[in-house]
Amino acid sequence: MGIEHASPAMILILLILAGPLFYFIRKAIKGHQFFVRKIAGIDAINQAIGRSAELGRPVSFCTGLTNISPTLYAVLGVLFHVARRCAIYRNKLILPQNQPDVMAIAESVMKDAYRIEGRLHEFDPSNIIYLSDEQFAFASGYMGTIHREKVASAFLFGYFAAESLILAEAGQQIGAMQVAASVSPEQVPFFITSCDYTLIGEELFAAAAYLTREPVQMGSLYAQDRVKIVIFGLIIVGVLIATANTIFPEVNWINIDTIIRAPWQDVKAWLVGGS
Amino acid sequence: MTNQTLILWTTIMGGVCTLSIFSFLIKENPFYRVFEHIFIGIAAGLGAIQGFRYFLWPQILVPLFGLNIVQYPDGSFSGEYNPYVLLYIAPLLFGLLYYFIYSKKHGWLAKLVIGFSLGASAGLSFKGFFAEMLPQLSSSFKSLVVMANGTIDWASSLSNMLFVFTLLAVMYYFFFSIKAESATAKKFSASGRWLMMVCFGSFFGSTVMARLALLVERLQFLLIDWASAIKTLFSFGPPA
Amino acid sequence: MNYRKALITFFTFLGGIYFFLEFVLPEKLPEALGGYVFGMFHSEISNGFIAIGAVAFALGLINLFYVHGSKIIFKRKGALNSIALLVSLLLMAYLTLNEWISSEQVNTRSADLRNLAAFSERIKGDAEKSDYEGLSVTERVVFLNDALKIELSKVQAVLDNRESAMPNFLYEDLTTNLAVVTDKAEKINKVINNGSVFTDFTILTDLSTALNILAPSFYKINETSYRTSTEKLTYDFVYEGFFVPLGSAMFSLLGFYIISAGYRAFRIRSTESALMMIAAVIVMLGQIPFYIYIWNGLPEVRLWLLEYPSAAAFRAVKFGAAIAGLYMAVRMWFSIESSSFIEEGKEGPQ
Amino acid sequence: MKSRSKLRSLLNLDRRVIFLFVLLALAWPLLNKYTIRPARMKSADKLFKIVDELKPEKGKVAFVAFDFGPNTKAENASQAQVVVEHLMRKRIPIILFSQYVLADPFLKSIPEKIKLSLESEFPEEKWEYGKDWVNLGYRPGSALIIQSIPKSTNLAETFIIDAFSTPLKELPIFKEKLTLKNITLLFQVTGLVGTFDSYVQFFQTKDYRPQFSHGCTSITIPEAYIYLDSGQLNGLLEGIAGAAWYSYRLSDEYKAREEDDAVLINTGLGIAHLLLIGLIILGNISGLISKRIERVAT
Repeated sequence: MGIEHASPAMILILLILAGPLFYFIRKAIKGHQFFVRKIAGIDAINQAIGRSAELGRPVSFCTGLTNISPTLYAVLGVLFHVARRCAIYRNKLILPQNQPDVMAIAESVMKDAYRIEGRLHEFDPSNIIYLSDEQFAFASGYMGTIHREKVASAFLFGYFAAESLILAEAGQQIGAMQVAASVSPEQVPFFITSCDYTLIGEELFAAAAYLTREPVQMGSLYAQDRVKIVIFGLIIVGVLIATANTIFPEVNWINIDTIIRAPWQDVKAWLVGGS
Repeated sequence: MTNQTLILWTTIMGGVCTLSIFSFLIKENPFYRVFEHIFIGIAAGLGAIQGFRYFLWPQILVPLFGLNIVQYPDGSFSGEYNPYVLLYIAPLLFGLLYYFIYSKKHGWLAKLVIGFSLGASAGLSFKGFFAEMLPQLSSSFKSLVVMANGTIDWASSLSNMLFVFTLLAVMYYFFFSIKAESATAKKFSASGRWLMMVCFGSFFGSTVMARLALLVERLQFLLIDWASAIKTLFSFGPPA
Repeated sequence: MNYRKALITFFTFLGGIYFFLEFVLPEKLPEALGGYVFGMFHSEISNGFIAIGAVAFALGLINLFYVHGSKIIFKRKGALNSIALLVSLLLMAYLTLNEWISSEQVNTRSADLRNLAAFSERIKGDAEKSDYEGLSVTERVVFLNDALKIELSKVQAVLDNRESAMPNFLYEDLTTNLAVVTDKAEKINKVINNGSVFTDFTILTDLSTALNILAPSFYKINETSYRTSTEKLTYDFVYEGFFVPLGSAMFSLLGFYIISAGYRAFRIRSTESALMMIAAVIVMLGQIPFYIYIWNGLPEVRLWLLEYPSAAAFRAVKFGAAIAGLYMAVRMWFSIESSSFIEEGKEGPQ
Repeated sequence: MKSRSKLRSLLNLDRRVIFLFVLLALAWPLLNKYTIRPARMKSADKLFKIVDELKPEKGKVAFVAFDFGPNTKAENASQAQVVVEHLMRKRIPIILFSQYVLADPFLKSIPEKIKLSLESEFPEEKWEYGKDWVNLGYRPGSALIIQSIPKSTNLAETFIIDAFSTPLKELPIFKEKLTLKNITLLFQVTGLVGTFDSYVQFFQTKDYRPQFSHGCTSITIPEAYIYLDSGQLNGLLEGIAGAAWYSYRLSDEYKAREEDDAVLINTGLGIAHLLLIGLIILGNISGLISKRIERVAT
């Protein structure tokens, strides 16, 4: 059935999830170094910016159809890093945009990057190009813009829908080095066929942590892994319960998801009755 | 301009627009560029008004100005003005802070509304997380042994085993902070990557149908509707 | 922490509080805590949140006018295209606004009839109320009678100058419905003219039901004649002649690109690319009519590939993204970023 | 040397040549009206069975959401047409709705088109707006609108007017007080990612959930499967192939039915698929051969 309000177990899970996050962030701030495996796509980000600096051609950073959401926050972390590098190399960075409110946020992030590198006076607001909030008017504007600007490297980060292959092919046709990161898995195959590097699902969220090695982001990344290990275990337990329930039907253990869904009254009854 | 000629010209212009976009397949060219700019212009003009017409006007401004209250011929009113509606002024003014993005000195004010919107989407994502994830989690608890009236149904059992294996292998591949030293760990992670590629290949294959379907529809339009419209245009005969 | 960052962090946290509590708190707080139902004004509050984003719609327009306006003024490369963009923007905005206003007018004409119906119901309702002190029933019915004459004459005007293009049955419906209403109106008029006190309330209810039948058929005629008006036809011409085909043509480019991308990328270079290719080919073969000539089991294999390995891998990626998204939401909500871009950056080395 | 350069040109055909091949592969069947029996789609059969078993009962309606625009018309419009036609043949009242502004023209044109073709097939029967279907039109707010529907105690009050600004209270379908419990079937057609999720997450209450069926573009088929598997979805039309098979089933059931172009489109696509598979094979073979030549040469 639908979930309109949290059951006790869900509130418990939220509290439990918050534990590792704050614990590992504090540990990271205190200077603890975490091991993090290499992700090819992320090293390519700096390579791509360097390449466009050598060729003296612009970089494009597209946030696709991402609306104001946790995904946008992760994408802005990468944009912040890319914008700082472009400010240092004095490289033109264009931002084709799809939504007015997201554009305002992206512009404020880019300005902060130029300000931190002390290059605010070189920030050119006309590099923020609002195309359209209609999916395919946006795609057609993107295609034309990067072909005319002869972009040397293109970033496609965030939430994409069907237009993903159009954006990727446009970059591929002009020989741009492309790094893509899609939180929508069904667009990943098109980025794989048309881009040089593709970050998949949560690798997008990890990108900012990798690039900046900031304690908060590293701590959060490490905490995420811990939670995934718990879910990994939960799946194994759940599968074993389901298997046991099929082989010995009379056992009939309650599975994990029913426990999570148990409403307040059942939990109270269980606590009181100890059944 | 009779209705008939208008439909004729709509079809003709539709064909010209389609050909302008298709011309990009050869090379970025002026013919494409003009229609790209027209497309963005039309979409911006349409979007601005539609956003107003379908949300701001009916849901916020009409109740705010009491336009939904009718005055009857005898001067009495169909309903009273609900003063709580005035609370809508707060989000409207607060939303205007976005426009401070353009001011050098007060740029930070825009960050108030930006933060607020980010916070709102964060608040929403807690329910979204459970509402979407819980059914997925419970349907991942697939029994490794599937019974079909007494005997083990090997086909489904093996499929379930592969399902669980793929799920765990792909999750394992995405662990960032675990060194996969042992041989089995490396193979397990590699198999996660391979199975993910099978998934992406299936996605790609299942999408070819959708993309070609669109192209078929556009070609149907060009080869049948547009072609006959051009014929009538030049032959000045009645539309076919 | 300067006051600005504190304010930004506070507003960010404020943004999330309502939806978080709406989810965490049960439907109805237990009696001990006052039994308050938290989500009572849920749709109004949700509208408030949507309004914040909706107000930002002009940001896009400002950027378009700024970028393309400067190209035109300084006669930079592409100025001609920028003119084309701004002209089509203004033209489409005018046409869409015009279309909206004229369709609103069509609504108000039939709404006036419905308001009269509501008024006659109101007269009857108030009369039955004990605590009602307003105008007497007869005085209000006089007002009703005058208003009725004006509205019915408008309907009659439409009937008098029929448009040839209009289907006839619409006029017949309107005439019959109008006759029913006029008959009720005459009864009321007779009572008013010979100055007696108005008592028979059943006429009011009959009048209201008759008016509520007349309104939709009056709307149908206005709406159909509006559909052939110049505003609507020009709007449709630009919408159906430019906007829709440009969108469909853009989308159909994918038909070309997916085949060129498949041809370029599906080369056996590594196990991964080979696996991806094989899966793609099997799924493609499984959903086209020609599979019968290759192997009857292909759709089954396609289904199995989609249902088991693909669904599982897709779900694993979603699990990871969901947890990462949840953690990002928590960090976003509490603004936990050490050198976050949200705070006021210090001026770097000049 | 000459043979290797010829092969290298085969290895990477210029993309414009490939575009030309695609054009020819699709244009030829269109011009010659050549059709083939579509592939069987089990999930489409599931949906066909659900709709076929629906009985017209008092106060029971189907809620149909067109969340698609002109861009995914080829697949979604065909899906919307076949299911709305089947519902209309079974006399199940339909409430049409959309979260996508560009769906408006389809909300208006599709039921009218089906009404005309059904009335020409059954001259003595009538299908009327307000009785057989109601069009609520486009409403903004995506997830926020969807999650307010289950909470509504009377849909006529939540939506107030239809797409033609007629108050819902006056329409025969809304004579009864309708809530989520009166909706026996939800059928949502979309090419947009995200609109489907808001239905999955919010279109239910704690104790009632209508049968949920979905028409998706081929791109979201695999994602729809995880919802089919978890029981959140009871029936599914998989892209144009699903629509073509459903249309084939309808023609099989109702012999006098007017042929729609779902099956014709489906055939053209089959040929284009074979082109891609051929190109992939060609690309790989020429790749292997040129590698062998290089090994021989060095």
